[in-house]
Amino acid sequence: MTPRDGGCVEHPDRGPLSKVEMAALVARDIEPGSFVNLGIGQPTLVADHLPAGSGIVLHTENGMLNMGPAATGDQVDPDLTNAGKQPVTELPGASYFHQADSFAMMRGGHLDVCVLGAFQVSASGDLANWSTGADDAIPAVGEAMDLAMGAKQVFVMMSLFAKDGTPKLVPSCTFPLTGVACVSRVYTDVATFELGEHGARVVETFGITRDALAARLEVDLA
Amino acid sequence: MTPRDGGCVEHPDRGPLSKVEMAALVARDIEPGSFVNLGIGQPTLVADHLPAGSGIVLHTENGMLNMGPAATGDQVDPDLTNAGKQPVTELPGASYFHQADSFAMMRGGHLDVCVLGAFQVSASGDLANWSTGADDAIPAVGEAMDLAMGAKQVFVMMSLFAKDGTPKLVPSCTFPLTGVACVSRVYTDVATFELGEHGARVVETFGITRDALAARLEVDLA
Amino acid sequence: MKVCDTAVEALGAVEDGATVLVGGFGMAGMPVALIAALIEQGATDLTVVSNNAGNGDTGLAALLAEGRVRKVICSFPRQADSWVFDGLYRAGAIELELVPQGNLAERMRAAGAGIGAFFCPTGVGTPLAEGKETRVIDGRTYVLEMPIRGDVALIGAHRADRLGNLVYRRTARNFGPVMATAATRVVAQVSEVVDVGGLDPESVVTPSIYVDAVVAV
Amino acid sequence: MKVCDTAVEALGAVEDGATVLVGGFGMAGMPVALIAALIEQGATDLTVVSNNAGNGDTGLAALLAEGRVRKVICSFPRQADSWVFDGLYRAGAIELELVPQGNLAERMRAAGAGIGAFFCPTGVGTPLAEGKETRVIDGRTYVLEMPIRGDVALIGAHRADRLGNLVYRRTARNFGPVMATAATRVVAQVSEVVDVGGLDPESVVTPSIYVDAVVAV
Repeated sequence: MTPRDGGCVEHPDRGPLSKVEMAALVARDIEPGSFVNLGIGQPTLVADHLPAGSGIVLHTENGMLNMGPAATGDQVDPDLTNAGKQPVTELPGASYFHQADSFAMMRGGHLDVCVLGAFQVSASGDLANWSTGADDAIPAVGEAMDLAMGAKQVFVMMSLFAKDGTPKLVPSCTFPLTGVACVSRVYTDVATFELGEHGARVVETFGITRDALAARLEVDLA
Repeated sequence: MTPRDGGCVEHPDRGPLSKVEMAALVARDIEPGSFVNLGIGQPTLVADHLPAGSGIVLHTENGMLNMGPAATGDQVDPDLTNAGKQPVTELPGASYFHQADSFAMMRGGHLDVCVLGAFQVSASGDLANWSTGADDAIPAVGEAMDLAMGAKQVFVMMSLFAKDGTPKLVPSCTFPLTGVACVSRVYTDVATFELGEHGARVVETFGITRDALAARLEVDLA
Repeated sequence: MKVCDTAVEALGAVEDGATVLVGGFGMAGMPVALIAALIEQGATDLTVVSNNAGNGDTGLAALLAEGRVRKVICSFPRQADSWVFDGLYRAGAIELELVPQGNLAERMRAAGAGIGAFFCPTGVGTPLAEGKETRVIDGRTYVLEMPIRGDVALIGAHRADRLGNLVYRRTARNFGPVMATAATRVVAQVSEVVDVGGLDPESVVTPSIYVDAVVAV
Repeated sequence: MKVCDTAVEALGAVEDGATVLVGGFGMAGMPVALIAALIEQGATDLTVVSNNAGNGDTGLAALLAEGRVRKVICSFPRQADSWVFDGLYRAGAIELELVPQGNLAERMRAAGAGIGAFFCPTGVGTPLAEGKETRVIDGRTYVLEMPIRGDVALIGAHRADRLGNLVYRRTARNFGPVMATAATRVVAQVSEVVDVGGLDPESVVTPSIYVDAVVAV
């Protein structure tokens, strides 16, 4: 690895990262003892990489703390699911609560970290992850806006470029917003970023240099 | 008993009523199956007159439904008190909840009746029962304002005249208000009243005629 | 509170044009028998408030398919198996008010708790806050949100006692306790009705005051 | 979350000028050992938020008697045995913000739930709403009420597990669960700390996320 200006570390021989590798990176950056909500989809993979004994507690917004891994076989219980409506398990020390209490927990700023997917993130931390604004789309928002505004830190996991090559880290989101200035870190297949008032800072790159990356993005990198 | 204009019933041979007799009158007028909060002091006496099998459930705002009678002897438990901080008992089918939930229950209009004491009640149902406005008094409000605004019906129990002979049912309260237009019935030692947009209507008198009563009050009786 | 023998009896009268709160998150806590009773009962022009807008062809989806729902207030209508809603929505045959999930819960809580309106951080700066009053309080921007009240709430719980106290099971608790506070009439389907005294008073989640009828299914 | 051996260790650092939420309704749920630790710890110029303003000469009354409290936010300071508060108040030595009990609870809940402010029916037209913004919503008048946040909350519960999940006992539950959501640091005194898994997940009232330290006394 090569340290660069702004503290960026380049990993030219490693990357682009798989979803599993990205999940491992996110897991590495979550403090022991944190209370964490993992969004539906890719972020769910983070759970597999949380170190044993870290004391990290998972929240699921449908009303539970200390959610365990996916349920299999006889463990499956239709009354015990995660926010993606998949059967899960209960760890010792769990608790159940209703929706108003669950979202009070989230919106009151009690969760340390939530990890979300995204369509776009702006350099100032705006998040767009609930609607592409397509005319014929059936809109659905779920918990996205509550998580974006509620958790102390919002981490995003996404590929940095869409299938057509368009960057998803942008100067300003063109898709409908989920939340304003809420994302603090972005984990992608080719780089990780810290966002803040200073704008976007590259923390690490994978299989690409910081300069090559900068050339492909329209955002000014701090 | 003698029915009078406006449906008033005079009981010339009975009254003034004792506090216990007033409590029995209030109890008579509470519908079976009601959820009821009895205020601190005199209203507590109402509990002794609720008919067995009425299905009336008592709420205490410190966090309980289906409160039972006062605890005695071995029943006394410092963790189980009523709103007056006296030890009470638990009836089968009880439930416990915290203060925000208890007052949500009250303020959300879920209680059928609350019974309160009063310093003054106006003919339009304004209630003054938390402060005499005396300069050197230590103010305290507790649950009075929440009960006044929250219950579907607010009944007041009080003597109709203060010790100095001043009426406590008044055209307009001079003491600081607890709630505006919230009292629907007033039970006193010499008469009971229904209050509403029409003003005060005498329902029953005890040991005094309606005319003699009207002469002692400054409010116009409907 | 009435313990009923059938879901239709528990449901009772529902008027055309009523607002119906329907519990459940996906199928967990979904009051399937009560929705079937509502289909049988016949009320139409309904507004349904629920987290999702039906799955597959049964339950809420069946009610929608019968053309009985004018408007859905929900947070997540689009699901892999929400084809009934999707079709109605695309055909312009159903109205949708999309509400963030936390706002949905908190707006019903407000209705149940006597709160007239509240300033909420969720949705600020997004299309779902457009046209709504905002205010900066202590340097943070909030949107004013209004209560959501139901004429009737249909909820799925685990056990009831004969007074109507309810306990739930695991994440099937979800919207039930909040909806129970927010509707004029509250009907619960449960797995079992136990005698008074059969539930631990410390563990009751929905106190009996909120419940009008229960049916064991 | 830390399981501590002493109340002083559990209490930890409290800064001068801090806002301290103190649970209990009368003596039920009163965190007596934690208040004693606060007296020992020495922080002064405190704002105390509690339903009452101390009974007799111990607990909260002792903290007041030490001159350590600048302001009390409470609903019912005047009691038969509130002579310590009464004396300070009459001497002009303590500030009082009198809050209806339901507003006290709901304002702390709002702080814990991320609500910026809420319109509330209690107190409308009374001296306690003077100077506050009002609004008519659907024909009813409401007063705008602001959140109450604590730097630290001291609560009394019944049992904790080693993660900090709490259960309460009977009406001693009162303000504990709400205060636990509304303070930066939450400390609970309990009768017993049990192993993880020793509490029924359906019956936990305060989930572990809210609790920073517990001590068994």
